Amino acid sequence: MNAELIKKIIEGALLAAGKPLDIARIESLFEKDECPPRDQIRAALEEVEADCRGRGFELKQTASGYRFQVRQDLATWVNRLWTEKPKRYSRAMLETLALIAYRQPLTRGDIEQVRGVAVSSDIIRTLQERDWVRVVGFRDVPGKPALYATTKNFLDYFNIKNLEQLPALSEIKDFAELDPELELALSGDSGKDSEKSSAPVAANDEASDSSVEGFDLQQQNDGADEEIDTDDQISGTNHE
Amino acid sequence: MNAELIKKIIEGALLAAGKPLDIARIESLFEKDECPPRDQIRAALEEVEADCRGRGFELKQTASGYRFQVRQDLATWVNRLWTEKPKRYSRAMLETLALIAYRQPLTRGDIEQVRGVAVSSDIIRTLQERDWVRVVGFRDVPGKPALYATTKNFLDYFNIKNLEQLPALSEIKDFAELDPELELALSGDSGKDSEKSSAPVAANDEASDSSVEGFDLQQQNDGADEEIDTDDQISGTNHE
Amino acid sequence: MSIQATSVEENNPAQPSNTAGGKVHPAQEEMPFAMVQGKELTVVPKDLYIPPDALEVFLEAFEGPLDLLLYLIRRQNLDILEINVAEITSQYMGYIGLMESIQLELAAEYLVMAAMLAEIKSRMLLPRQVVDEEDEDDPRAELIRRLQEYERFKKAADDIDEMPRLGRDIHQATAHAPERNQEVQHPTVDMREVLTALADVLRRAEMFESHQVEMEKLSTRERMTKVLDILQGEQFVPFVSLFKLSEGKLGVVVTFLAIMELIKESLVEIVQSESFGPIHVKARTS
Repeated sequence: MNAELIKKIIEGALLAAGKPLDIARIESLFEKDECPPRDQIRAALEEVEADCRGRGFELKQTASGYRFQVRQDLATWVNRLWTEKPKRYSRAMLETLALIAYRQPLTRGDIEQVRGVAVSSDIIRTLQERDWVRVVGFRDVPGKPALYATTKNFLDYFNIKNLEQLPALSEIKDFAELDPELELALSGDSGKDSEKSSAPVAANDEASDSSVEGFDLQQQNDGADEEIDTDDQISGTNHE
Repeated sequence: MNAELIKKIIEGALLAAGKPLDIARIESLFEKDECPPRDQIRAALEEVEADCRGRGFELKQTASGYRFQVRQDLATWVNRLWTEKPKRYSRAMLETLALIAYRQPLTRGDIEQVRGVAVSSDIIRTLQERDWVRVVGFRDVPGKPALYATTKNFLDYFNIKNLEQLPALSEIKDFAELDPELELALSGDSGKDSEKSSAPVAANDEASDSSVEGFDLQQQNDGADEEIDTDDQISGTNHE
Repeated sequence: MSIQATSVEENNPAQPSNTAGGKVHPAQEEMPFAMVQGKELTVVPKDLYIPPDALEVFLEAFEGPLDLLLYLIRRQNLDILEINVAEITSQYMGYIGLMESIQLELAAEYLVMAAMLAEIKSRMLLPRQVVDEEDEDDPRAELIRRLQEYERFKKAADDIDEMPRLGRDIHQATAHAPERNQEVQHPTVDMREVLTALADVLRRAEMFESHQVEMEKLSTRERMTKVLDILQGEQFVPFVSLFKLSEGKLGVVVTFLAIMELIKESLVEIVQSESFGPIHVKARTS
């Protein structure tokens, strides 16, 4: 199959799908014997991306795959298509989401501990209904509280490929000089983590690569280092 | 506003809308004082159309306006997006199928009576579309309900020659516990043997003929005359 | 009580009067912290008397005691690390007292925080005993840790809110898909699924015991279907044509039983125009 046709097929499928397609999904468009190698698909995607330069849309890779999207700088005009204003989210919702995003997997109790207030069930439910957050297991402590993590849909929605692309968490200022004891208190992260690692997370086949990686990465995020993310992350998993 | 931006806005809006936009709608994207004249909008649309040449999509004018559409000659590939693996059948569907198989010919009312809930038309239609179930008559009662029975296609799909080869109800009864055995039962007539092996055997040519013909002799088994069981059936297996 | 309330407001010199509200939460700059009787309240009222409504809304503007504390600290342009616990405590207590005085339903968390602050304050006031190295921790440490931690995520929430968002800042691009030729894909079905379903439905219907025998006559039922098939047309069919001698005696018996069953269920009509004449069978309706 010639490269031109492959490119057109990919382009057409991405537009027709109206949602991100990963490489595996793109491969599935071709009959077995005509399916181009991954390299060629990637090359085609790069070309498609290049073709979008200077146009009203772009090819973007998010967590679930590639999608065409209308450029952000056109939002002012494009949003006039809809009379409804995009929703605003409450601070409680955003703070809860932030905690889940940066600290996943964690329980509702963990969230409440940081926020200092009870987390309403409504918020958790809304986040789950939006498919931004899901239960990935249960912590092995009395009551078996559910452990929450973000979904690929969350990443897609916020236009990023993986959790590392979240804005870095601000750093905690050192209080150590005030008191040596405090150092312990401040490295609270690690304290939390050890707690977590003792709690086996119930295996959940849906637990995607990204959430597992994301978990490891959140400490790195504290250090603000951007680890490279790979295509494999996307090609590895099937989206629903 | 420069022509380049106008073009981008139009392009972006058409892609974001995902449906046709007419010129008036396109005009409404702009503030009054920035809105380009119609000629310019038309010119921009022409340019957008020209930009699509050789790509996987095109700009089309339909009755209700302009829209982007994926080129029809890509249908073969693009439409594979939707030929996803079909979902599994619902419990209701399987129960309906099982009842039709075992109690045919019967009406929808009969099925509902056993299942205790209404049988949706979808279920019956799906089974008919699959050519597993068909109408073989109408019961002569008010409403003249259709009588359903299984088809040859049903037998073929499940790789059995006739309904006799369906496991006997007595086996199904303890189905949960007998799972592994059932596998045996399904792999041939052997399932029946457990029942039959307790019966005295007398070879009978006639009997073996008829079972080959597709008519096993089950009701005889229910009665007293067990002598008509065939050699090959018995020699098969003796599992407890 | 009133003295405390005053102290709540007295150290607000760093901020011009109209900013307090606007900057209550850096996250939501444009938001006044309260609306009272349709009026935007951008400043914590300076007078002693805060209308109960306003206070309630004021409280609602905060996401909890940590948020309120952060506000109190930031309002003084203080760094969390430098907080004067005594000062903060008295301000905090001022608000709590005010809220309680109007019987505002106060979330328990606010009271817990009040207790914690009071404890820290009292420990700070105690003369430092140099006894045990390990025992000598700054009582503020835990509070500061929590405040910092909370502030991080408050900031993170703002950052997330700022991120480009699908449907607000960016939009999924879609184009009309090519025409589809409807090609139905059927799921695969394992016979065991069918049987499990049957077992379930029968168990539900409790039919095993009473109907077992009847339901096992599968060959008859299958033959009934076949006979009905032959009778698809509107015409009468000779009775004898329904039998196939090649099936042998048993085949004949099965067919006969099937026809009897069909008659019993009023599915077929059987006629004989004269004694010993040919018998004809027809489907009852169609």
